[in-house]
Amino acid sequence: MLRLDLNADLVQRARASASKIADSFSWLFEDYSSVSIERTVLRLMGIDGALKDGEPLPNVVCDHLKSKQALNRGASWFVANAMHNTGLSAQEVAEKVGSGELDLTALPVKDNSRVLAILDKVSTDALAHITKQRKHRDAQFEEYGARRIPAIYVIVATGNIYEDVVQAKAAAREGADIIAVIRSTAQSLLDYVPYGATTVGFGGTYATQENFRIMRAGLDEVSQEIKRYISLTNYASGLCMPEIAAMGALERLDLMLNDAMYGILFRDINPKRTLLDQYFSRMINAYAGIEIQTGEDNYLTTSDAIEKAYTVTASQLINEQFAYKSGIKPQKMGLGHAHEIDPELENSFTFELAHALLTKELFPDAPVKYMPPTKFASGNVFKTHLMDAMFNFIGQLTGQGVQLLGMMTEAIHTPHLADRSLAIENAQYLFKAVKDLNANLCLAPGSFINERANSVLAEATSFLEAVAEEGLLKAMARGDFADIKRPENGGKGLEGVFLKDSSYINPFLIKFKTELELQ
Amino acid sequence: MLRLDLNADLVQRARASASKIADSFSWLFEDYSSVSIERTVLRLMGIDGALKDGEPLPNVVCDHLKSKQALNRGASWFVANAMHNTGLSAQEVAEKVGSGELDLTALPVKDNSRVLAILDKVSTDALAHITKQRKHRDAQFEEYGARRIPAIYVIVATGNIYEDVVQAKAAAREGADIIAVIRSTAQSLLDYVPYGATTVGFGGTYATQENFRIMRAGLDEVSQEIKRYISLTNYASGLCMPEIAAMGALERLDLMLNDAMYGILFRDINPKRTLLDQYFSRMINAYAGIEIQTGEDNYLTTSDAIEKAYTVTASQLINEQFAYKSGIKPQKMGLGHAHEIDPELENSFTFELAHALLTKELFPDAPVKYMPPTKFASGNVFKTHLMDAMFNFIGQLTGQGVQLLGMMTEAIHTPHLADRSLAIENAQYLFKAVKDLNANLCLAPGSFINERANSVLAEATSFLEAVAEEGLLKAMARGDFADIKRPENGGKGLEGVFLKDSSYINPFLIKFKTELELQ
Amino acid sequence: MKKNIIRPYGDTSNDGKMQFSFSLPVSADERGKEAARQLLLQMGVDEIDVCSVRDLKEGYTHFIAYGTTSAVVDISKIKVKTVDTDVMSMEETDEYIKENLGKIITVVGACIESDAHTVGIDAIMNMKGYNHRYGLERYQGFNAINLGAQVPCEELLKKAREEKADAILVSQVVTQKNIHIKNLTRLIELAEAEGLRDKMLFICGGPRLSHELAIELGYDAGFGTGSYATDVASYIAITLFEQSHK
Amino acid sequence: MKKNIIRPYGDTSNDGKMQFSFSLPVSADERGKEAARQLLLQMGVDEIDVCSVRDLKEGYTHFIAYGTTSAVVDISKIKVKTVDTDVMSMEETDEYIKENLGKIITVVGACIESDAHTVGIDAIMNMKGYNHRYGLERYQGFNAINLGAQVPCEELLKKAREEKADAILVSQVVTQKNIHIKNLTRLIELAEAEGLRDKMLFICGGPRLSHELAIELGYDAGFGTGSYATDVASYIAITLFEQSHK
Ligand code: B12
Ligand code: B12
Ligand SMILES: Cc1ncc(COP(=O)(O)O)c(C=O)c1O
Ligand SMILES: Cc1ncc(COP(=O)(O)O)c(C=O)c1O
Repeated sequence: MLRLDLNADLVQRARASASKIADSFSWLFEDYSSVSIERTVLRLMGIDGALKDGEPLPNVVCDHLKSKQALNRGASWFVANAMHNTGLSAQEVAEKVGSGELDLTALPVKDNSRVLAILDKVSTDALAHITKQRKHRDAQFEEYGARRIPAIYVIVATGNIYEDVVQAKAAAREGADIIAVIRSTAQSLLDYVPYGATTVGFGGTYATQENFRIMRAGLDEVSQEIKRYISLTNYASGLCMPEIAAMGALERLDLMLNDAMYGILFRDINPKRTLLDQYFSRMINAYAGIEIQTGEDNYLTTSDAIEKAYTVTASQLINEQFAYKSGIKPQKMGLGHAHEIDPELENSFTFELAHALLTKELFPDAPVKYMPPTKFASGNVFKTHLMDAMFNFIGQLTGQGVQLLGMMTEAIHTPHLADRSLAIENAQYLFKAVKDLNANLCLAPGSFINERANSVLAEATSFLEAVAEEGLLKAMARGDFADIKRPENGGKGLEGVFLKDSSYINPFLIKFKTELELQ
Repeated sequence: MLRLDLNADLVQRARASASKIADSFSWLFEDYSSVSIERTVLRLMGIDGALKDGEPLPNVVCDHLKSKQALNRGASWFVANAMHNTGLSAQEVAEKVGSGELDLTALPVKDNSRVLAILDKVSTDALAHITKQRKHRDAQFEEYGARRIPAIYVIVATGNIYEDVVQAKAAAREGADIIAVIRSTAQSLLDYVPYGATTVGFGGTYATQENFRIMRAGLDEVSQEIKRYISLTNYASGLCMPEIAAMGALERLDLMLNDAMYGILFRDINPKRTLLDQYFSRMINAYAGIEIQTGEDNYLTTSDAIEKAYTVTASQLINEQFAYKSGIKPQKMGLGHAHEIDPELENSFTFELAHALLTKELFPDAPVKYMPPTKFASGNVFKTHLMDAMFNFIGQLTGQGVQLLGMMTEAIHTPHLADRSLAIENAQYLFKAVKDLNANLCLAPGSFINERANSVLAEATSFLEAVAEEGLLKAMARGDFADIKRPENGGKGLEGVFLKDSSYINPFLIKFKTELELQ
Repeated sequence: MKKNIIRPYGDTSNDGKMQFSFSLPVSADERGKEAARQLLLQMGVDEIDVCSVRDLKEGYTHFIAYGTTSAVVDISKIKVKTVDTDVMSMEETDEYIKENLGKIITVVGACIESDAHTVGIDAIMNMKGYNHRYGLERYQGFNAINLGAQVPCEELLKKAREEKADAILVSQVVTQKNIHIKNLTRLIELAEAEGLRDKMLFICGGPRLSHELAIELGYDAGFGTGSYATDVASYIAITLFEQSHK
Repeated sequence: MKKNIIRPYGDTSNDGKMQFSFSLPVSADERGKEAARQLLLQMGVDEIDVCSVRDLKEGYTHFIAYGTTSAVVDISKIKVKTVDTDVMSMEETDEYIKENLGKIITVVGACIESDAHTVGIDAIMNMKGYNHRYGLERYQGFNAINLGAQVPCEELLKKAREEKADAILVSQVVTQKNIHIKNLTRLIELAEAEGLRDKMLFICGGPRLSHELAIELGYDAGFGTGSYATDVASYIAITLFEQSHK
């Protein structure tokens, strides 16, 4: 067995600092909410659909309350109060707000305990549905067997949900375990979730609840036929992070890209908005039994994989601590790592093996999300195919949880049908070839691999200690992460963050805390 | 370091049996010669060229003597006697025989000591030329540096020597260390070596002395430009085995495919003819400093690589012992091994690693010739490219001597220019990626790899013991090798083997024995 | 587009996407790249992305490209000649021969001329067979004579005549410079000259052969990659029976 | 063949050998294979060897093929538009600007519209540069303003106007459904409408862009894969100087 001899003191110190970093946000998590969180609550209450001009009803209701300076009490209370006043469903209430027939703040408070009872009923129903979805997933794995390790994860990204389904089904039949529907460019910066089935996206397909449903149905069909449960994933990320998490929970997605800091660093979303949204979205994921996947790979698409290896480790530890805060168990923490090493580097395989082992051993229970070569992928598809093979080799050798298959056309276009098929063939060949190789090997005493892993760990530890000392927000403002400066009050979406009233209520937040046993 | 724990007793027993097998042929080696050996002697004496109908002069002279029942004295004596009688050069003598003007057996024996002196002079001159070529090679390696390990070996096989040169030069510039000009189909069954530059071969280009010269000149040119000595190789194999060895020695080829048993098993050439020819051809190679390469890979193109792994080991040991008999040093024994494992097999990489380590450790000083996947190569070039990558991985990891690069179009056509370039790119990437990986690793105690290697060794040992007991010729007749039955007196070319007279002389054989310090 | 008119598929129906790889005697620069583009344009390819330009040295450059082809195929018009006889198991074939032909079928096989790739013909003929399917030697209904590698056409025909063969099986694996076409044509021409052509079935096989090509070359049937003794035995038995009833 | 007429090269001059890979909505059998062959035939390909047939499921099949193209290219007729200004080092460019222009050149750059791939434009503009070549920010002769990712065309033009920019640098990396063409066209049209087009150089770049395409879209220059700040800086400096002397 390949086993590192990691410096236990460093491990403990690094984790303690990461924990301190996460702990320092209780003021934000306790006292604030955001428009996206409120829209999420509305969605969970059953509000869906959009106005003729495409504006989704959750946004309509939320904006309505905001314009009346009433959001600080929480959107759910107003809707429930309206339900109580009118006897309508949440959806009907929202529609009336949309048509301008109803002013939620103009309704009397007849009986607050009835309103709370409505909230209790509505949220219980929603959570029951989510629980049903979770149990269905569990039952499917029970019936067809657990996911392989590493699981085969491929993307579809045609821009058209119907083409996506064809490609996804074909991939599933060829051996894919997880299908990711890549989002259209720039969706993460939309402060709403588009409505309905969509056929026009660029570089990906819009994440909409209807698209989730269509793809889930397609995959359920194949799952049954091939007797393997095919997981579905999307991005709970960007300005609508928690809304998409909720949509995923409702439509039985099984994993979610969901990073604590990605939006801040790579999408210039306001730090407070992002951290707050991730806190709530992760509770949804935790409750729904959805495996989160974090975005550490992104550091390496812009920075050097050797020089900045420690940023991956540091981010993994931070993501881990934030995930704990939202009730996510290690078994559902798909922490990110990426094979972005320069193929021209001598001993690239050896370096990468050190990094992959480090991730695996720091997070032995986590289904690590292992990302393929992208940065050094070139138009030479034959070479890229080889780089993907090395990636697959290491994924199997070190037992990463989820292998996001690289495509030989990575540098050219979003995957064609045959590209994906060849990628699956690549993975299946490598996985089989080195299946039990690990059991045959051990690290030589004083190996470079062990040294390298420990030195990355040491760098990550000092980095985390410095960040913990200074505070995450300050560190980000200074450009400590990915060389990108993100001031506390800069970026998109800060206007959507607000201080909660003492009367604020979010029935889901309360129930999640109880059910997930968060203090 | 990956190191097997091989059963030393088995190693010793296996080698002893192989040695016994080789030893049992002294009757053949001492008492017999063959038409091909005689033609070789004639070539070394300087006879070249062909009649108008294409019949090479060495054949003409040899057949002439044979038809006069005079060959048993050795062709060289008659030519030298004619030179003495006529004052002509060996070449002129041969031409006169060709034109029918001269009957070598009709000339008087004027002064045998003068004849012997001529033989001495002619052979000394030839050997001086060969020595010059050897020294030139050594000097080139001295100047430009030793060959990389594994060396990058690629084939050219256009059928046209001029196209071959273009492809060879391009390959050299891209990183190839060794160029093999593949022979046209069926040349091995020709009992003569065609003459001159050739442009029409199928699946390869004819091995002719002129073609050797053309290619050597092309490669010398590139060597100088890129400051890396590019080696050239061909096949001293088939019915003209020793002749081609001589041509290679004269034209400064650097390696030679030269197997003790390949011709018997895979070309149905008579066993005695083959073993005798290899004995003399290997002396030429030894004297010329040419690295021989053996053909164990061929077993695995027809038999299963797991089941028949032991046949490779057994043949390597036999080839080793025969090579010693001809004065070849371990450093010049490119024993063969092949990556012909079914890619559908679980743990194919692990199996192959065991086999590769076994070869490497049994023959630590030999520049093992490691052959790529061919049998399981399919028209799916992307998949084949991956299989070649695994092969390159193991080649570097286990430090094989010469990596015969696989081509992604192996199952389709002889390599196109781009195929070869992509193969070199594949090797270079892998070699670099896992450059020092071996130093990082060790085998886990009780590993499957160690077990597997020892079990192959054990099978090889029992097999060799049985063959040694029974005798190689009987074992071959019974089909013990490659499941092919080859009776002692069957196959092609037996009529070319003859018992030597007491007056027989072969000045080269004598000098080789002395110079190579063979008893 | 009509349903029967199809084009390649990348990620949108009939988007015509294809990948190309080829070398040209041009320099590895913008001019060379443009030459590559021109070549594809002439082949009816559009939206060309020459995504890799690799200097192969000695004046050649390798290109990898993606593009959109304007070519379409009408699948309703595709006709392929395939061996259409039923495929029976070894036992069924033996039974069939016993019942319908009442004799042992003699076949003579070889790799002809310069070709020494016997694995293919062995897969069909030898006892052991291939991929867990036994070869003709194991069949009770067949007398299978395998002459092996590099058999001159003359020798194969001689043997077939001597043995009064019902079928000749030829394998051709090496195809460089169309040597297989030359060899296969030579055999048929010799057979015709010797008056043997209509006395027995002529069957060829090899990885680059198809039934279509075999017919074109004047053979009765051709078998490509992935053929088994079961295919060949069934074909021979059924065809011999049908011929005897015409 | 004439020397200037070339064809692809496999292993014999002008043998026309090419490799193809594509998928078709057909079954993975002889019929499907024939459809693949027909497609290639229509593209002028001959001696077709469909060497791999892979079932992609859902009614699609992947083919790999080799064949001989009949297409030829006359290399004497190839014209490519390339950026032909000399390439100077950073120091030389700074010197050139000082001497010939006597002012600091202002450039405003961005990834426009939905595109967030800043690595390319950063490679050209940021201090750090790319592959050991510094970016424009490091040049003394340049005032380089990099607006980063997902910048609406309007915003980029506004900034350029405000800063009295000498050149606009646009990056486009995502090309799916030709979104880059749409975005680049939109920028030029807006610039024309606003009367900005002739006030500054319009330069675009990205892995799927060439100078040729840039010109076609109405830009002054385009830079593809492997461009460096040195190329762009030299081009801008020299072109501005030349324009000021027309
Ligand atoms: C094994 C092998 C060899 C072995 C052959 C051993 C033997 N006893 O057969 C050895 C090492 C000797 C060899 C040598 C050479 N080989 Co070779 N060899 C191969 C290899 C790796 C596999 C072929 C094989 O065994 N396939 C498995 C069998 C089962 O498949 P198959 O032949 O297609 O047969 C099936 C069907 O086609 C069909 N079938 C075939 N024949 C028949 C006949 C009938 C009647 C029927 C019904 C069906 C049928 O049924 C079979 C079962 O499904 C191929 C590469 C590859 N991966 O394909 C190269 C390959 C065929 N060889 C090649 C060459 C060039 C050579 C040499 C000429 C090289 C040289 N110059 O030294 C030599 C000389 C051989 C000669 N004189 O012919 C080339 C041919 C290129 C071309 N297209 O022209 C190939 C493609 C490799 C390459 N890319 O260069 N080779
Ligand atoms: C890194 C990367 C990312 C990073 C970007 C980080 C960042 N800050 O830029 C992240 C992870 C965020 C990302 C996200 C996405 N990406 Co992205 N990404 C890549 C990747 C791996 C490398 C691109 C790169 O950095 N190249 C290195 C630079 C230096 O090269 P370059 O851009 O070509 O620039 C050079 C020249 O072109 C030129 N140049 C470029 N711009 C300019 C401008 C001027 C003025 C000049 C003079 C020169 C110039 O000079 C540069 C230096 O030589 C490519 C795949 C690949 N290997 O190419 C995919 C790729 C570009 N991404 C792709 C996609 C689809 C996306 C997403 C849309 C996926 C999704 N739906 O989530 C998202 C969304 C991004 C968005 N909104 O635009 C696709 C695009 C497909 C297509 N052809 O349409 C690619 C090809 C991957 C794929 N096969 O699917 N990506
Ligand atoms: C954590 C995370 N979220 C989201 C995305 C998707 O990008 P976008 O923000 O453009 O939707 C990624 C892509 O890599 C990611 O890693
Ligand atoms: C030892 C040896 N000799 C010769 C050859 C070449 O084959 P042929 O005998 O057809 O020339 C090979 C090919 O693999 C070989 O391994």
